[in-house]
Amino acid sequence: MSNFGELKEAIMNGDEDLAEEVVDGLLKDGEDPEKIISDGVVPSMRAVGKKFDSGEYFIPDMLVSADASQAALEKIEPLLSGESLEKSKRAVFATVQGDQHDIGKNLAVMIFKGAGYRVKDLGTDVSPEEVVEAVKEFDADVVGLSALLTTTMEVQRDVIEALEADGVRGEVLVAVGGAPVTQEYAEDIGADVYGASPFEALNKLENIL
Amino acid sequence: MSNFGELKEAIMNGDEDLAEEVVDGLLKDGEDPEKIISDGVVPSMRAVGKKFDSGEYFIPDMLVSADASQAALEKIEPLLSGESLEKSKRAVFATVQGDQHDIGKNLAVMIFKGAGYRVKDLGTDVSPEEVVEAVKEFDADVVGLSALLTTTMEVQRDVIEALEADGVRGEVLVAVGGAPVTQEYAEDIGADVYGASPFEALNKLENIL
Amino acid sequence: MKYDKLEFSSADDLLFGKSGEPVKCGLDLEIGNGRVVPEINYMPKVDDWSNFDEVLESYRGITESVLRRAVNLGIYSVVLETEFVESLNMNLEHTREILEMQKSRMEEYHDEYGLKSALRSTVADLRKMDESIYQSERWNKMMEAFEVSVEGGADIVSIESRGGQEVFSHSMMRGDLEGMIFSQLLAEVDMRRLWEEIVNITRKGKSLPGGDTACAFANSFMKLADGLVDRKVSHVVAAVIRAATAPRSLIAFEEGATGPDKDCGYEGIYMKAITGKPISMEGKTSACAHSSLIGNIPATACDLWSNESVENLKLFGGNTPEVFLEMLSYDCRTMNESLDLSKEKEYRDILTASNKFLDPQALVLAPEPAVRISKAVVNAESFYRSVVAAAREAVKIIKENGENLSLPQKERGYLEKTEEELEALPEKKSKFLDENISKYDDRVKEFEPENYGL
Amino acid sequence: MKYDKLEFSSADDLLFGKSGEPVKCGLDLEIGNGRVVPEINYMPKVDDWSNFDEVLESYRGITESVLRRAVNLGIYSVVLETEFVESLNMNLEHTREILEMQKSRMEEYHDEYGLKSALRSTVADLRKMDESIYQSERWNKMMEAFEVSVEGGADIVSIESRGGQEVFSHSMMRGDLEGMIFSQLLAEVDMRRLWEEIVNITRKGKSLPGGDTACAFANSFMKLADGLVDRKVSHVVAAVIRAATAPRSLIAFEEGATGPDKDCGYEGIYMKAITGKPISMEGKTSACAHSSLIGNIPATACDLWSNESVENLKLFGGNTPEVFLEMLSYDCRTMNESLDLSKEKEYRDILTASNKFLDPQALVLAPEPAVRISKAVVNAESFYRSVVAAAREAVKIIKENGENLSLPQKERGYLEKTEEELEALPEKKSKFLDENISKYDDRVKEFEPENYGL
Ligand SMILES: [Zn+2]
Ligand SMILES: [Zn+2]
Ligand SMILES: [Zn+2]
Repeated sequence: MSNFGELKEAIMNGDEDLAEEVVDGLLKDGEDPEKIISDGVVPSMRAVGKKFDSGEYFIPDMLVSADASQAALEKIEPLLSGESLEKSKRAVFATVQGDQHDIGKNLAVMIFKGAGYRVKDLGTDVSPEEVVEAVKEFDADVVGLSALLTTTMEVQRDVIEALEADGVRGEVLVAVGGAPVTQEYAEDIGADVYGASPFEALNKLENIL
Repeated sequence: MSNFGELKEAIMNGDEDLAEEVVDGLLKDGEDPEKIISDGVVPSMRAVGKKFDSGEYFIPDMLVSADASQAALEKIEPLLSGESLEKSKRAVFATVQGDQHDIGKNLAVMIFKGAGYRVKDLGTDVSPEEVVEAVKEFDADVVGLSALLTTTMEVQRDVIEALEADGVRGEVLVAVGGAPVTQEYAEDIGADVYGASPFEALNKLENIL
Repeated sequence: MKYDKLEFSSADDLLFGKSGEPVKCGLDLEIGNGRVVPEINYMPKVDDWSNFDEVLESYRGITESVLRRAVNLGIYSVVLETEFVESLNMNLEHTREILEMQKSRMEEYHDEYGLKSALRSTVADLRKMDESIYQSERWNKMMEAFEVSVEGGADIVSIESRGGQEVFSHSMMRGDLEGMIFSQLLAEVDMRRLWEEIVNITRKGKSLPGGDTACAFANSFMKLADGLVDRKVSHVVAAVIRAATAPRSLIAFEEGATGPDKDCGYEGIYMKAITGKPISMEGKTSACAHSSLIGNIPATACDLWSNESVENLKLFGGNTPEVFLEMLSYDCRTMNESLDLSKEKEYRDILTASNKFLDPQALVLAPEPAVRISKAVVNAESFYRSVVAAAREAVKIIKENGENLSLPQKERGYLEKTEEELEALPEKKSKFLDENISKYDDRVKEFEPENYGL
Repeated sequence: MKYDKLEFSSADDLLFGKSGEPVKCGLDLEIGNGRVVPEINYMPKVDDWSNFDEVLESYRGITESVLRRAVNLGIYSVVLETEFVESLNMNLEHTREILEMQKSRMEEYHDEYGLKSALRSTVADLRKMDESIYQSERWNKMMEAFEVSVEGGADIVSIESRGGQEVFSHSMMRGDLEGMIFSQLLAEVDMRRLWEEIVNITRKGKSLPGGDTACAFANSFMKLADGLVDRKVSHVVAAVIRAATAPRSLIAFEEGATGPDKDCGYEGIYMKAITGKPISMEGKTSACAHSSLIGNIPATACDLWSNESVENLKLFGGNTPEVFLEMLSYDCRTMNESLDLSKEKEYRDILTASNKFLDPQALVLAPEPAVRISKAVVNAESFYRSVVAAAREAVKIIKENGENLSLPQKERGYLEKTEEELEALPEKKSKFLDENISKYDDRVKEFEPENYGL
């Protein structure tokens, strides 16, 4: 019989196939889809995050776990009620215009997906207008902006200004990150959250949302 | 018979005694005191400045010249008319509060004195209030502020604000300098002139005054 | 040309300052002929990058301060590297104006103080990998940026090209060795095309085609790998990947690059062992750009000694570019003095020993391992096999030195796993490709097989 | 105690990492016992220095990033130097809070990672020389700052004291050698008084009395001297003055200082030759604080290797203090490896040869000249004579090496002039004082003879 312990093991080992199998079993046993997420997937990924923070997990370990968690979620999502779908938080991620660096942004995408967020990944070199468009279309709760260059970090400010100009700034939390970005800079441009790592951003956001 | 060539030689060699002697001779010959300054002392010090800029003179060469020039000026000043005394420019110098570094400030004092300025040296660790007081008492045209520490450079801004608060900002040009100070910073705090060296400050001020 | 043997087949001959094929360039500068020269790389710090006057002014200030510092320190040879950000290459007039301004200042210092110098222009890889990478506005602009560099007075042109990076990044993040190897086959295709063009463009003028480093690959991995405590990915795998990128970077030389190779590619040491061309290396003094466990090893064979890149900030001692030039220059003095005293091997050996067991990433770049890995590259019959052979040799070297490296348990696991995965790779490239093209086409959104003729 | 012979009378024994009297301090750290340790010195960057929370936060960030970088690089020994600005010593609670915060983080890293470390507190010389320098609020505060440092967990206390600086600055600017010599006699009086007190204060706790450097004298001169092209004062005189400050700095040790001597005093090498105590030296990696023509020489005998001071700015590779620690640490690795391989003399000789003929300021700090100058100091019968003897020996050394130094004409003139002026000095201190007290009392506004009992 499938159980939550097995699901946790599958996710923590990054075993995508097993994760899907366990979820199938749980659903067949009549387990509540919402409960599989809240008591199965989310705590598993939290445990992964802890192991990563303690140095026991490397990034690849965490990412294959996120992939497994993601596979499990994709099995469950079609079965969720419209209401509970509404409840899940929605995030848009982008590396800002002029910047081709995708590592930090990709990491954030995976981690937020694994934590149960519905995520839209806009890729790299994304203009402020494209971000605003996506935030509105996707009805995002969070927008995450990455910039690896001092030459492009100022575009994070442009995005915030574009959100303001469009009147949607109040509806979305802005998280910023990237090597040259600091807490001070984040405050200066009016971002809500600065994350030295995607996990840090996630934790800070959980405290706000 | 004394002549301007001799005076120039005395100043450029930093020969204080000879400079005084030549001035005595010139005055005895009935030379106009103002002309001794404008055609004798000032061009001599300008020539010293050029030799310094070209690397031919070291700082000590320049300073002994400034000392000689100063000695000559002290001979002449009592003979100047009230009107021409009024005409000479007046400068106040200080190293700002919290800062004990005196080298840059001393250099500026010497150079401005040598260039014919009447100079008041407030020393080091000088509060904004003391600067404002001195500017008013001395009726200064220029105030020069030195700061060698990033911890004290902000006091330059405080001085400018104190001058404004006191209503005398418009009557005086503010020149700032010191290792951590930049052109950009000078503009930011609203100084009139930034000098990478005292000579640079002097040249810029001559263009304004 | 295909390299089938080593220029330096003994580690004893692989030494700083001495290349097999010195080059002359710029203002009376010779590189790789018995002397190590500092290469200073800088990035303006401006409030508004769209204000070109401000950008140019920042470059002017950097150039002046660096040249001034050089003559003040009695440094009579220096290389300046201008690594362009995308926006400055997208506007070719900007590219040109910056280079011309720099070159004219360099000429003044050459005339007035006898300062020998060369200017390196590193063009940004402007392409988007999910578009057509050769039939596009951005490709054309990039080629024009090389032309403008040649015309504008660059003495050396370089690039850190990104073909294959899209698959590499995805795989690196997942510890997927197969994907990382596959990405090298994509890089191969792109490097051949790109460097044929670059070398052709340099033939129209007096610039040297310098080289192209695996910055987007092994350096990204190294940065992610972080330090001994904060390790975020396996340092063993990072070391193996460094070796595996050697064949890719070698293609620039096969297509006609002359060196000095670009800094930022620690694999330069393999380039030097194989081709004998002079290389630029960075180590401890690139801490301004990133921390690394490879601070001393890269100096052992460098011809140019670089800081990777530093943003132009004001320190008490001056602007960061001049400050970093000063630090580089004293290390060059030490290396050059050891050459003068014929003590270069002794000094080189101290540098090597001081660093090689700190981390596997350092070990695989030490002179003897470097020669072994380079040998594996040239002895392989094809590009694919050379990538695998380099990786396998790196594993072997790390295993042999396991005790001295004092690897943590988790890293020892990665070492075993990597060895097994490398063993399991098919011998034939065609089989390997068959297995992987559609796999990564599915998994990596930005990957377009047709860009690589697949 | 008065030193009347050298601890290291042969330059062969005057070597980095090896002191005659190693010290233990802080968290299991040993200094001068066969290993060179990096010493990192930093300055917060804050918008508002009157906001102590912000200042403390900046110190916290620096401390954390430096300790973290150390363990990430496998550096297992480090010294942190907190050099206080005046305002932080004027408020003793601030002094205490910063040191306690730092020490507690250092203890955490010691417990968790075995990181050995020591904390140096360098108190600001708070005095105004034109007031009473011992009967004043500021003197009392300064002594209390030492007490608070001892209580707050500083493992080493130091100062760069300024007695005599008022006369020195005036004289330096005018190239007045007599005045510069005279200023050393003022410094003598102040150093004795000051260091007797400091040593007494450290006896109440576990801090080591480190040392006191002639920063306000010879370093000011060096900064003014600038580079080879922009020379603003004579480099020959700068070199002579460096030697002439040795007797002054030695007084700290005569009064009981144990080392490690403070960085920023290049005359530390004389201290080591004479006393055998461990010293902290700075060279190329203090380019963040000032340019110098003495980048490699100071490493030849260092026990701690320092960056002088760097303001906490953000670079791509991290905050400047951690970045500079990284660079220092790789140089320490090289020195330590040469010790392990018993190649330290070879390496030391390369460092020396690479730098000593660049400038007279470097030459007088090279090992053999350093031993000669140190000998001149200890052989002289009185403080005054030792100052003059050190200066004369420096002149002699520069003259002997005139050809290799390729001095410009103007400097050769200064060399002759300096030699003559030194010759002309009276043999008797009393005569010298008589000639100079009222002269400088007249000329130097801030100089108050009664402060020095004159
Ligand atoms: Zn790079
Ligand atoms: Zn100092
Ligand atoms: Zn210093």
